Amino acid sequence: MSVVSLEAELEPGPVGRGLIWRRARRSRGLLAGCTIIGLIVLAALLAPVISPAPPNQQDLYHILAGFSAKHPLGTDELGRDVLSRLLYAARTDLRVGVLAILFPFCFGTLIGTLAGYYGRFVDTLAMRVVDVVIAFPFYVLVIGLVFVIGPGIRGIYIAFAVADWVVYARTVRATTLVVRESDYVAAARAAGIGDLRLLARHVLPNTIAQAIVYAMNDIVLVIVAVVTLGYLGLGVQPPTADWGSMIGEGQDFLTTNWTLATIPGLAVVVTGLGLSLIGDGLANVLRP
Amino acid sequence: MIARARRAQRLGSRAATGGGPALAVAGLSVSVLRSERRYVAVDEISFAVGAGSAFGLVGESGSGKSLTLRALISVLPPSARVESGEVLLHGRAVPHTGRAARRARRGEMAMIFQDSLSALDPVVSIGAQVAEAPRRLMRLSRRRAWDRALELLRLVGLPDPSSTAHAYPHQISGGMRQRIAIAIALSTEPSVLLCDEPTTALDVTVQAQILDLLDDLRRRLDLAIVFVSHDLAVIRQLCDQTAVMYAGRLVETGATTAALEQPLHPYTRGLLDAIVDLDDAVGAPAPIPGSLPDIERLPSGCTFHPRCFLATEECSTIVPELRAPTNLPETHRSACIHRDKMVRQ
Amino acid sequence: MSDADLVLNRQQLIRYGAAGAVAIAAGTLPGRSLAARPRMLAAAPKPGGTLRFARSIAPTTLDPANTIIAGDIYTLDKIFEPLFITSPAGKLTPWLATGYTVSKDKKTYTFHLRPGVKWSNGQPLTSADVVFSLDRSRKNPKGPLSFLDSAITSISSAGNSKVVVRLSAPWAPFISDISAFSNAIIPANYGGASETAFFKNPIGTGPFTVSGFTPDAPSLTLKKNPNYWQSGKPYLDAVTFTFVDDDNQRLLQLRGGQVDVIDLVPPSQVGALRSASNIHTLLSPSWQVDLLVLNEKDPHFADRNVRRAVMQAIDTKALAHAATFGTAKPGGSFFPPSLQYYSKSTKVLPHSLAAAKADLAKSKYPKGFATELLIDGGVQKWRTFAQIIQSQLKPLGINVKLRPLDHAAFESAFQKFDYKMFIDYAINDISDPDEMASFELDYKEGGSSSYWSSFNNPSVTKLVRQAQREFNPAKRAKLYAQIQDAVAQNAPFVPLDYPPYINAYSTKVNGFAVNPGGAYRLETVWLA
Amino acid sequence: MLRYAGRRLLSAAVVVLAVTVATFLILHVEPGDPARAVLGEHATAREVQTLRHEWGLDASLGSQFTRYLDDIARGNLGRSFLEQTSTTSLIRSRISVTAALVGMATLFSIVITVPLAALAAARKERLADHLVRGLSVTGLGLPAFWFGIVLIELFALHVRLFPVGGWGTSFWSHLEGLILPGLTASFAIAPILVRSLRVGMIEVLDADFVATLRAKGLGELRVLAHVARNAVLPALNLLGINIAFLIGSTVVIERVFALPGLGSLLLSSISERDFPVVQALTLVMAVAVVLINLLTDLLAARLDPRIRLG
Repeated sequence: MSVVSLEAELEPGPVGRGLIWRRARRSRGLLAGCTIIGLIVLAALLAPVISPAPPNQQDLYHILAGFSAKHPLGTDELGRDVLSRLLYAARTDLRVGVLAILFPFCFGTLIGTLAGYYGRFVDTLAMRVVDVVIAFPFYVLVIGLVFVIGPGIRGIYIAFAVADWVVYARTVRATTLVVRESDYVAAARAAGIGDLRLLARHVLPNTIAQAIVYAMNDIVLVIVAVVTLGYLGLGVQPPTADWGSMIGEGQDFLTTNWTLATIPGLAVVVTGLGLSLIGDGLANVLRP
Repeated sequence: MIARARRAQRLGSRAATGGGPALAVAGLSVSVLRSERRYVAVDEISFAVGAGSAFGLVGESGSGKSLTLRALISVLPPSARVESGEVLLHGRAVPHTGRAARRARRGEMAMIFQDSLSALDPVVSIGAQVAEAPRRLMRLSRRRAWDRALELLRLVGLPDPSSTAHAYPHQISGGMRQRIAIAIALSTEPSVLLCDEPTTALDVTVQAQILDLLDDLRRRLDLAIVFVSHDLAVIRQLCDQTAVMYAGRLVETGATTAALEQPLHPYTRGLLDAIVDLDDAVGAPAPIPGSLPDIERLPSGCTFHPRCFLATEECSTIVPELRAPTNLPETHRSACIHRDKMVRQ
Repeated sequence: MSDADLVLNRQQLIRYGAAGAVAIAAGTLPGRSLAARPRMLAAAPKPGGTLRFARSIAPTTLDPANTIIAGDIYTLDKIFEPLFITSPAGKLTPWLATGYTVSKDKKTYTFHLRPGVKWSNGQPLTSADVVFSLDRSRKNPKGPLSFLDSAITSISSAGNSKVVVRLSAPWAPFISDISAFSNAIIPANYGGASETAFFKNPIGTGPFTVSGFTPDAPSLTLKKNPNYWQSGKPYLDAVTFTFVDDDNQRLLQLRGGQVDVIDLVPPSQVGALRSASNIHTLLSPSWQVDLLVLNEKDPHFADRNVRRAVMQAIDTKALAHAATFGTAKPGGSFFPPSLQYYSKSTKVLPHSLAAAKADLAKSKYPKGFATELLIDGGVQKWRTFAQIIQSQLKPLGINVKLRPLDHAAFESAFQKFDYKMFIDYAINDISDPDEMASFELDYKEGGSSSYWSSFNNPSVTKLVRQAQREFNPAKRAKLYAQIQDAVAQNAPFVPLDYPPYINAYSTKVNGFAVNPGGAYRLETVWLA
Repeated sequence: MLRYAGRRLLSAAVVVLAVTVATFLILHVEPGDPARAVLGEHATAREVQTLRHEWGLDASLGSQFTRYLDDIARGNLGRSFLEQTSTTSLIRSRISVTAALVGMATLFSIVITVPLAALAAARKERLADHLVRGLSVTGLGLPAFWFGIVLIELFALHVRLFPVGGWGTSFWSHLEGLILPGLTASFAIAPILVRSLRVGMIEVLDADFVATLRAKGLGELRVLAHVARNAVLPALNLLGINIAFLIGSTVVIERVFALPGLGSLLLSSISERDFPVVQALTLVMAVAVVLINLLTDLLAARLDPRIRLG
């Protein structure tokens, strides 16, 4: 008869659906994260209403102006209103950020789980492919992509699809290796549960936590990566506003008008904060 | 024996700080946080254990006995908290939480757990884990701490200490792991050893060896042992004093022989009847009806009354006190208003 | 802006503190050049010391005849010297040659070598060295500027101190061509060493020497040439170049006192630098013009009216003010103002949206069209220019999509005419304007199909070739004025602005000046 | 252990070869002509063609690649188009800079990650946890050049503690010049490691042996040390991957601090299509990345005996 110690509120093994929902509602972190991201999405949707001026309207005789009533956050190097561009940029960045990591997240986690669970041949093959992708110089790949599919946002999705899944694969593989050894997976396998069901019901819920936490960071990495990719022709094309390019354009003025790069930077940080709260909240909820 | 000699020298220093039993618990209550609300899981527990003697704490799973032990050695999980009561070592009260609590218990109290695999650090060698306390807490040099560890491993009966010391927990058997857990506990030279069902996960033969080891250590090192279990046979073999716990409260306390031969509480009687008595071929085991109540919805009055064959009207209103039946010595008490009826049977 | 004001500034700085001075500086200083600013107290130069110079591009070779990269040119021109050089004011100045005589048919030149000039190893400079160097440069199949010497048929020495050069036909830009860095003089047969060994430890007539040159090294030290022909110079004992390609980092190293001089100061920092009391900012006019080139192979830009509409829609005054922070003059003629025969009265099409719409109405695309602007994505300045042009053409209904590419992909795109519009800069390497005129307008002979615009106007081409043979300065000026008018009216490309060279140096540096070609002679520099 | 390392080195060779082939193909397919880049705009088609022939670029792709392979076999990594020198000498002078930078960045990121992750895990959901989260997200959101310039302004200009930039000449000036760049680079990696180590440590904190440790009377720091060792596995993997990314992305750091490393050479040689240098650099970086991954796996097995080296 096993001693039911009071801390283990749950029976070991998979987490029931009802329980996830109850824990999700109670986790303060998750709630805070959702409110932050919710506010940002709201600001993005209301951009046309809130922003003082059209985001691309230039005023070449009032460039780099300080904070004022007309321009609450000042103007950039082309005299465009920084606040308006900040709000419109939220639309592009959240969309690009989330879409760019979807494929890497799913594909990487799948490969990582399979490699970690089945081991031997599958594992070696997968990990060597991962090594090739990691070792490949990202810039050469990006320039090649621009040539093949031309500039624009499509390039970002493909660049990240090709290069970013490796992180998920390696992280998930590491945790799968450990979970595979645990007692309840052995017990479930002994009870005759098929590999597929076992992977989905028992292995994945335990390994997904690390992947989710990384995914939330990854979205921020995508938004910031738009800067370097933009120089090489990939990603958001001017004049569309996006935080990454605003930070990049602000680089030259960091010592004179430091707010130009810092404000979009802080916008990325706040988004990152919201996402990381959600990431950790989800990880806690899903943990058995 | 090296251990005895050192103990004598240490004993001298402790004796000076005041007499009284090695471990005394007065009115200990512990609450647990469950979905934003607190429930009392351990309610006003009091008992004492003298040096060299073994005290049994018996009860079904979920009765709060394991939580009690964790409260005594202040390793409660974040969701649990000591509400009231005192823990005294040699008559001196020790704080419940924080750095002071740990310092006060160092060299006084140690604990071993049920699942020996998960109780040991999987990535550190056994020798290192045993030598850690002597090295870190008693400032012994690396060499002398390692020797102390080998000595302890020999003390707990390991055939080849030096090779075991270099192995890792997942590489050795359950029984051997439990001996190592005991060695680790002894490495802090405690005077009180708390055991949270250390033998339950072991098969019978190994179980007996561990119990003999504990009994031998108790006498040789003058240890006060608190042994938590749901297995009355183990308690009878090891402990001279016993307390029975039900839903967070002590329902019967006394000498083991008295409590287990002439139980003064219906719950203890029920526990005894539930055991398959090998030599009594005729009597079939009669399990206690119903199941342990959840601490969130405890019955009123005497919490055992819904399952009690002696239950009467008042049982659901009066909260029984833990005391001896009329004109009997207070050495054997029961928390049941019909305790006198139990005497007659 | 007289010098007195600058001194006043420093006193005001002390009295009002930095903030006060910035307000004053921003308000009073016009956006024009601070060049040629006479020092108030003309103290005597103090010899000695090492100049620490942070430059943006590292040298890859010191061979004058085999490079066109800025990092190489501005290093080797301290070691090797041509017969003539261009002074900071943009004038041709006799250097290793004291002068020349030319035959009546303008086809034979005799150069007189400066007496007493020695190589850094003490050997005397002879006519044989000059013959060897010029022949090596003009016959080099891979030489980026060997086309400048295409008019030369033969070079021979006449005694030790005279060199005779025969041309295939009269060639007005000849002396300017000779002053190009690619025609710098090196010892005959590399002074007996192998070519690679020579350029590792070069022997030159210049003010400095270098030993053990390794390409792409993080830093390079030039030592004083003891045998330099100008006695008493160079004042400096040595110059240490460090190569820092990040603009901010160069500036921070100057402000941190880690270096004395830096090049390529970003225009955005010029305003802030004015308030730094111990740093002086020098804007020097250059032979560079930034161009928006229109591809006449594209049906839209084959139409002259469309090109004129585009030229008039772009407000170069606003563009220069915003994108270069007022450091560059707005575009007008396709010749930069600092170039010889620049005509102030060029009939430039003034910026006017109405006139632009009128011309567009006369074109085949009155309602506008969609097009694409190719730029080198890695350069911040071009990204800003592109977005300004994009928004200034919108009112005409011309919707411009930007196509930024990395440097090499960008170059190969426009050189294959795979573009509709693209932005790049044109630069003259010598004082004579023929290089720019023929390269950008002579469709067949210029070598780049009129700077890849495919602009082919026979009358303009005739003018360009005529100017190459015209020796009378007044007549040559009139010819180039006509050429500039024709370009302004036909708008094969839109001159956007004329960016100056911007250097910054600590106030203890004196005698530092930059010629319109971007070269800075360091023998005149001394440390206070 | 040795047999496993041997087998991994063999598969590493395959990986490096695959990377070389991939880079070779993409480079030669991409637009941009190295001969034109060297000769400048005025060069005529004939001149460009003579140079391409001299570099062998006019041969078929297949023959170019076979020639390249046997060059590598003989240890000759080719000569740079742009600079009249061998690629090996270019790389040799710069590899120590990048290696030192990557080493310093890894050191800083570990020194920053472990205490912060431990603090966040021990004080789960309390103020310290959220502060650490805010700090690490700031590290992610703001780019390297932002931190670089702020650090320079603070520690090199106002307080002249470190040089503004540059690599310096003596060993000490190298070290001095690496502090700020190393710190800046670690701001990019540390946030990801902190998050992963924190989640790992929270899971381990629930394990029973933590109670044993506390019962032993060990201080909170010692307990967290044990917990960190158990939770380090996923974070170690991330560190392995991120060091690989760091090698590729030292470009920004080297640019901001004017360090003559491989990163800036890679970017300039790509933009000038200096094929031999790009290929040589890719080869060197691929070998480094594969070795680091092998090292991470061996370290993981060393740290966690339960992992059988498959």
